[in-house]
Amino acid sequence: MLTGQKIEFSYKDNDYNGIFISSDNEKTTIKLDNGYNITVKNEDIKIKNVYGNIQKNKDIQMKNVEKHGKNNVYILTTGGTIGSSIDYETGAVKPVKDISYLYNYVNNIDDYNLFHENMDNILSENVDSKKWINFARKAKEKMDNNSSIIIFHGTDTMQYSAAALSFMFEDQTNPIIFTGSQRSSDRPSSDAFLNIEGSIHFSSMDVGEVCIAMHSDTSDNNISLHRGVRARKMHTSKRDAFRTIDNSEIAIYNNGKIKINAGYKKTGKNNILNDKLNDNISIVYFYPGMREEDFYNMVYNKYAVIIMGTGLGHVSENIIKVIKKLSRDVYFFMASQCIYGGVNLNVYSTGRELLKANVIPLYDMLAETAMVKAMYLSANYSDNFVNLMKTNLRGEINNRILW
Amino acid sequence: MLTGQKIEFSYKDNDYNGIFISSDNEKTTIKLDNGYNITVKNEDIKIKNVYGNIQKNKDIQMKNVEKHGKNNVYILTTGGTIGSSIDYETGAVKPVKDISYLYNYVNNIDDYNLFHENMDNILSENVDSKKWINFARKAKEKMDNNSSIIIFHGTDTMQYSAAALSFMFEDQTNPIIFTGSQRSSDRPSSDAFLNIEGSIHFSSMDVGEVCIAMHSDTSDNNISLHRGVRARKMHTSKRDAFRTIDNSEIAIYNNGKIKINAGYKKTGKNNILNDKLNDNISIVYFYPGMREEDFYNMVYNKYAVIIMGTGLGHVSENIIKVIKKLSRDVYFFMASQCIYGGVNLNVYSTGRELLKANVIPLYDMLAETAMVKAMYLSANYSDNFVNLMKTNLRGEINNRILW
Amino acid sequence: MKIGLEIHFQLKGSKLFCSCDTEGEKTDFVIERKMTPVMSEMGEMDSAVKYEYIRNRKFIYHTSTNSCLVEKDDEPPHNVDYNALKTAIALSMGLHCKIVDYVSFMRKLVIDGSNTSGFQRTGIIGMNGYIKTSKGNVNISTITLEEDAARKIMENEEKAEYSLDRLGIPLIEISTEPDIINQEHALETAKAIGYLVMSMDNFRGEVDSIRQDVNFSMGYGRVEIKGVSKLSFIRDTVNYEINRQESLNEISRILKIKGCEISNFSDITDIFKNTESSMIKKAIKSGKSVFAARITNVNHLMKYNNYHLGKELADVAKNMGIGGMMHSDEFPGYGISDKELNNVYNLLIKGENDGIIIVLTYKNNIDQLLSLLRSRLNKIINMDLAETRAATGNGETRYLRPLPGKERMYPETDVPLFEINGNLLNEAREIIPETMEEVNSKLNNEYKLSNIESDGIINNNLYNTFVKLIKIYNEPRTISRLLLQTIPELNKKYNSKIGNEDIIKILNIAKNAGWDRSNIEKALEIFTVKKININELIKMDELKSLNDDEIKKIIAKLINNNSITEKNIIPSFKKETNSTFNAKKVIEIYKKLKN
Amino acid sequence: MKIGLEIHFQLKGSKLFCSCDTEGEKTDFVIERKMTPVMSEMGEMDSAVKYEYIRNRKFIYHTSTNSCLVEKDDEPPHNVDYNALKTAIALSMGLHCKIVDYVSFMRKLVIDGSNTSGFQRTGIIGMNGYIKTSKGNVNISTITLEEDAARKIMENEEKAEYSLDRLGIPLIEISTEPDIINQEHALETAKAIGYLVMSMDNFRGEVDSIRQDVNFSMGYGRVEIKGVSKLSFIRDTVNYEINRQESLNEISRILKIKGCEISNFSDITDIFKNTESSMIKKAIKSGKSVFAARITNVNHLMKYNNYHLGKELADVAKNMGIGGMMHSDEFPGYGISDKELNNVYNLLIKGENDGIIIVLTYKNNIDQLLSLLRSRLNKIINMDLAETRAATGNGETRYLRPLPGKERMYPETDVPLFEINGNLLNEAREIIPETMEEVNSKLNNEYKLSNIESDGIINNNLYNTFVKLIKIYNEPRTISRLLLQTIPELNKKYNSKIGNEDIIKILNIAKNAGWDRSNIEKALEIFTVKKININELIKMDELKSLNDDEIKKIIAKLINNNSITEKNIIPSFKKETNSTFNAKKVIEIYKKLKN
Repeated sequence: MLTGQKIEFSYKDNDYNGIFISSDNEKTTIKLDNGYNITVKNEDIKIKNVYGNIQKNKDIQMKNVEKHGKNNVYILTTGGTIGSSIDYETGAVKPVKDISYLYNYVNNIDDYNLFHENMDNILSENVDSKKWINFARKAKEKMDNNSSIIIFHGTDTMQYSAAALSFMFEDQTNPIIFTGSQRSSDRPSSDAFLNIEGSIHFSSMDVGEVCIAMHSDTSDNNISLHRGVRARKMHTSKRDAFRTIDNSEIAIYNNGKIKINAGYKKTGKNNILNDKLNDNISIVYFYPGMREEDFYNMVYNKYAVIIMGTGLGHVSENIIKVIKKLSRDVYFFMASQCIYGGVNLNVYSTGRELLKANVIPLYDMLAETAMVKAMYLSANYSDNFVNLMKTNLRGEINNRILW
Repeated sequence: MLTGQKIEFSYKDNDYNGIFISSDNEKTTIKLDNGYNITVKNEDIKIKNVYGNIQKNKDIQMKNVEKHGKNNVYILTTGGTIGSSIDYETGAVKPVKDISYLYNYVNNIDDYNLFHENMDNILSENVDSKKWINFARKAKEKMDNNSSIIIFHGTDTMQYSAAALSFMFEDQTNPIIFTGSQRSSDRPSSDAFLNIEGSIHFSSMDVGEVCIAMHSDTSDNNISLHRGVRARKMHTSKRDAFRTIDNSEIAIYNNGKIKINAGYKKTGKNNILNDKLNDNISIVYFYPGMREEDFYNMVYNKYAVIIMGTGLGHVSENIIKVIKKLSRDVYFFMASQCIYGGVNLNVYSTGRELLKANVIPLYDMLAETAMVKAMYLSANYSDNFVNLMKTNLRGEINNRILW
Repeated sequence: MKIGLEIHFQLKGSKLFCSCDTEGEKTDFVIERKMTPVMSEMGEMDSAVKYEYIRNRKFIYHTSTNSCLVEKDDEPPHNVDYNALKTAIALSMGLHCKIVDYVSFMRKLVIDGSNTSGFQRTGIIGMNGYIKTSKGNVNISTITLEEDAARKIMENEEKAEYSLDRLGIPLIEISTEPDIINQEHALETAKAIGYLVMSMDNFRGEVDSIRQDVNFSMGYGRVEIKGVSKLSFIRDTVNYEINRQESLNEISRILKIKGCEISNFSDITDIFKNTESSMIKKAIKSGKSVFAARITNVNHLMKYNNYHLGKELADVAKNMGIGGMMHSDEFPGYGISDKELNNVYNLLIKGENDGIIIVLTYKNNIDQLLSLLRSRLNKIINMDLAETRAATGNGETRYLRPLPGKERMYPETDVPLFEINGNLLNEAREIIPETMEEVNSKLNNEYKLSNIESDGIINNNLYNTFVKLIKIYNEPRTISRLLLQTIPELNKKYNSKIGNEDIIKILNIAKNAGWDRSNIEKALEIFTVKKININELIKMDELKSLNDDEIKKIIAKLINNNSITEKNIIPSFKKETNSTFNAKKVIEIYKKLKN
Repeated sequence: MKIGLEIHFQLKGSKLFCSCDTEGEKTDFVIERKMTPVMSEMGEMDSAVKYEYIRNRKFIYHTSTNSCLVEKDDEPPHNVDYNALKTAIALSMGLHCKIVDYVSFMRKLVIDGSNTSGFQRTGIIGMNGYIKTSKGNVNISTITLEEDAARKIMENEEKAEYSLDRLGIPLIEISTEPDIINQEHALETAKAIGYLVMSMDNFRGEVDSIRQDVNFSMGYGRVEIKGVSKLSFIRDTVNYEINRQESLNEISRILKIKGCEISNFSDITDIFKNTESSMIKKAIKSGKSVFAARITNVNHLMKYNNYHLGKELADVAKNMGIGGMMHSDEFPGYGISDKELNNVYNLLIKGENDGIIIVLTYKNNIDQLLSLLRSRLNKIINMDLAETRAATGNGETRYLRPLPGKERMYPETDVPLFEINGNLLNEAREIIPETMEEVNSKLNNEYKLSNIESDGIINNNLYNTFVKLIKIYNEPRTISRLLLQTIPELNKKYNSKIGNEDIIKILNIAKNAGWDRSNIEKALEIFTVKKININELIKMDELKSLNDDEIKKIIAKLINNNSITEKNIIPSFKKETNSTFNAKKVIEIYKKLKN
């Protein structure tokens, strides 16, 4: 049987009609006429009749979006919850092909020319440096054509992707805004709609940065514009999962209006893209009792390693010994598993030992951002690698932590 | 020369008196008569005279603490910022030997009999399972003598230690309260004093749990009592670095009074200590682009691994393949790098694949707590390991996340 | 005539997809949400959904002590509650259904804000059962387990406010086939099912815990009437619906012959520039316009005798948030002057048999309204009356929205398939509810209660309580009297509500202290009046039970003074003390002392 | 007589141990802290620290736009600010000091709440320098770089409030040896050092940016007088101190002969049960008691002629938060009746030569007070007057606390040792400040200014600005006039404050547009009055500079009409236009057109 075929079957002595959905060795799922799916053991069910014609969902072509606004916005979908929609029969998820429905829900939408392209359909945990390069190149192409960029992206690794593009673009003519959703866009309560509305409005700003736009809180009111290199997903499931760590959001969108909260880099005159990335960088999370050999195994063949140490940036004595042995071949950087606040290796003897072992403290740079930055710098500026790692390039290092 | 010897020396043609502090191949540090230290190059300085008598700091013996209260409190110092004091000359840090000075600063101190013992003098990043066992045995000994326990501990890994003791004690007759400080106790602004005051008051509660007591905010007003298995250091340097994740603190102390905020386990009739721990457990922080071989190297020889996945608990496809290969020999558990919120492997296909690969989701258990729990359960309850990992034993799993 | 019922009832304990309790109180935190209509893959939007979206309301949710991130739609659902599932299976068994092998939950789109997710989770547990009635078996098509919606606190044009306390409470829905033959039969069936339902141990039993929907058909399409709150309204509602459909049938016949069309709406605001009608004045002031359309041949069909076509059309407007549609059968009225009316009629070229409707609304609503009115009028003329209607508070019904299609339903992928294994089936078998007949016979034969008593227990849904209390204090007549008389009287007298748990505690004390019925009643009254801790009761003089020594003392005194026999020892003993005592013990001790 | 000076001055730019700006505004966030006295390892507590602790005050800190977690003592200090360090080195060089090879910062305990950490960070930069004066070189013992304290907003018995805006501003402290021989010499030395200080480019130059401490000794121990705010007060303060110490010397001589003891305090509250003294009434009402003690042989030494022993003792009480100590030289007074006074005197057995002190305070303070009074009286009798005193606002001084020992200072381990390398030394050499003589000679010889002008520039600390402006607009006399006349006059006239950056911008415009002095003055006035954007100035008619074409047109007209020569072209040209013009250009064009 094929998904969508009409069937007649009996289950425990009663006869039913339905549509075949799926089956495996043990069980079969059928949609009944009343819309409900039931799943039953194969031994309990007897298929009596199968109708040949398959009810196939049409793949609807992208509508020709009317262009009436003055601001060009290119929406690139890459997958993730926001860019996908459920198959109402099987429950399977597939990419959204038609975003024209957006028009109905966005304030002042007439100011914008929306374009749309399905770049990819990938769960964000599978995004890697090759994908980042693709996204960046596509963004450059569209910015060169004077469009702002909105990238629909899974929220899981959005902060990594946004940081990657932040570093790769040394200058940019338009904002690049990542957005996503924590509740899928096939449900009426999805946060996607307001996130998109906010992103479209943010896209008309003169922000020459790569940002993340997501809910500010759990209500459908405000959308925050986060600097990509300082944002972090801080909740697994809430709408306001993203937070700017140790700083203010750049801006807040509410009901058609944007309020600026912090300084930002203005758009530049050219799009300068350095699209090389070095994959051989890793993050290691220190924990008490970590064994030397385990740490060694994790890091010995890496170009650079971001250590998420405890507190102000510490690891145990035995690990420092390993670092000392390896630090001629591997660059070690220190971030903190505390997430908030800066590392400081001057305060405790462990920190001073780490400095002696050539570990480089990154102040309040997020570990995830640090990894991406190391991937970028080691591929493009290996001569001045350590120095640039310590230098604030895209707002990834706060000079001052205010709260 | 020895530290503390008086010297006469000349520096760039001028003569000075001072006390010798230290020197290495390049430079010498001297305390001048005006109290200032100066550090100069060896080539610039000429020692003219050294007096034989060393000004040695006496090691003051612990004062006999008067016992006038009705509540016995045993303070165990293990090291860390709180249990140490600076050597006012050299700047070196050594353990506090006399805590009688506490008496001057604690409200209602007459209600308590304070005892004190220097158990250890270790930076908390060097604490490991052997230390945890020592701490627990000592705590049991003192609780058996009807004392509440306060453990002075470095803040860096306090959450791990508190979680370890939480699990090791299946029942306890008294509260065990970890406390520490973010600013060292040798400065007038230290948070230590109020943290200790709060801890002493909390110690008279009927809480049969292992807790952490630290500042609630940056002002010197409130001290929070956190459940050990749900607390996390969320800031590298602030006084209120510790947070109860996804729940309320158990109680708040303010100016002699305690306000209960959440339910807790009451003290029991016996101290039941299971003091075996399995060291072969690790935490792995997933990041996009993580290589199979790196992941393999990190985990192949472990008894169990806590993965800090993205979002609801995800890793990339290639890592799932490695997990599938290894999951007959290694237990894999999933926590989230988001810190807040629960993992849920039912929502996305990646999660469902992980379930198929025998990865066990831990809902909102903190990764750090999960590691310690696995160390405890695998050493004591290996028969029912996975089941107990998923079961709430000490409040480490919230059934409900409220905000 | 075909009637089917859908009976919904709440379970207490834990919510269906999280660990929150079903009971809780309001907290201060409030969240605000919007709902966005989600189109099907065919690019079509459910018209019910469309209505809500046109209203574009905000939804305010008040959190409660029994809500967590799941109710806030800020966390995926947890696994289905085991107890609720067990109850649903047991009930399915009690109604002779086939139990599914796996529960697959579905999402049913709901966009009125009553679900924070925008859908209701629901899954089939049992299919193809039946319930016996005096008119034969009524077949049960499905029994589903679903989550209840949020409780509406208030609503207006701009927003609706809900409390999250009710959202997620387990709800079992029992749907019958349209096998019910008339109003009386519907009532009987509802009662029989209701009895089974109420006898489930974890039936919630609060106000509104049972809600009925009625499916009705007399040949003109299926009408689904939502939310018939009381059993007695089932009859009224069906009667109302029969009258309505018969009347529409007459209208249909007339209009089929004469023809009927709605003209385009004309903006007639200018006519009312200086109107005396306060309603129209107010609307114009708030930026609305006045529109009128002509409907041919409906004069005296809009509202005249048994004809109510006007209401059928007004309901459409009302669902769009457009209140107060006026029509020519009501004119003159609403403060509209004859001159104004003439102007309108002239402008619209109203013929003698034509009707006029006037609405007050914003310009951008009017096209939508016209298309909905035309489609509704068309359906009426063709007597295709299938639709979803709402039961009103007075036994009537009103148009709500088209019948939902199965497109409204798609799989809830966040909740994994749950296999109903042998273990669970066995546990469910333990709690299959008994039918009214079975219970009746037990009360009469096993517990020796009178018919009046057993009817009382059954009708007041007290059988479960009765069985529970009997296990503590094995005096069926005493328990029956407590449940049917003492407690209701006390509750009425002191405006109190004695909980089952309190009764259980008092009966436990009574058993240990050897109290008789009057002691128990005394204890209940003291407890009700003084609101003291139950454990204090036993210390009160009036209720203190005499110990053996005290009993001995009194008996010794009685023996000395009087001619006490085994027969009069108890009344004599009673005169000597205010405290309670165990009569058996008294006799026992009397015998001992006597000898 | 030996006098030494400690001169502190603030630098602008970045704070010393974080990246906050030295300038900022108040924000709403407030934090509350306590300070806990930290005992030295010897178990002893500094008595200054003890005073503060007895007061047990709360400290409230108002955050500012220029404060971060470092100021809140919620983050370790960052590395030392490079610019501040460079300035400190340059100044050390200017004062002929030996520069240390490495800067090691120390923590100096301060417990009055003015530092959130409870200590001030300070490190030696230079040692053993000197400054030339008319009385020979005054040696500089050390030059340190430290962080400024928080700014006190208010204080009372319970709390002190501070703003964090000033905390952490770099402060350079220059300490001289006690080589200064008298008041005038002190003033001269302070002026000479101050001149060097003020001429540093990043000298902050706000109110209170320079503060002086005076170390004074006339043989009775070193007195450290904190916070002499104005130069002129140095003289007054030293004079006051000489008088004070001489007077105490006489008292000492008397008491050494006669003997002097303070009795225990007696609680004499009962005597004042019905007192008319509102001060005492109020104190008793607030829970305080009245205490009195007898001091032998101090009658007419407490406050009589030049004797002020009473103030010396009252200062001790004041520092404990006990205000209003009364003594017998003041009686009768304070509304105390003769009867009450007699009762007190009788109770304390006051002899004729004895004095009585009365204090109003809480019981638990009195032992502490007595011990401090005894120790102070003892020191006075033995003429050991070494102590820390505060300069008051009127040239007097008052007792503050004992001199701090070096135990108050221990290493700041959070700040790593900073090596002063050749690079930094070279950079510092570039900005070594010039002495007043050097500057004077440059102004006279290089820039050809009059003595009056150069004095004006020097005395008003305008040399740096002058040099900066000259580089833009190379007309020394014009710049001198702007700085000494035009701008002060404008500021006074319009109550404005024209910033250096504005002047620079205007001069840049002037240079490009070829403005002369009067144009510049016009521009400054317009800018001051209209507060417009500086770039708008050039567009104003009054200031618009004529372009070549416009100049040509006017000259052509002039040539046609008049007998214009190269000499009178400019005045004639001026009559023809309101706009400004470049005179050179006019002549140039005139020449071209003429030929």
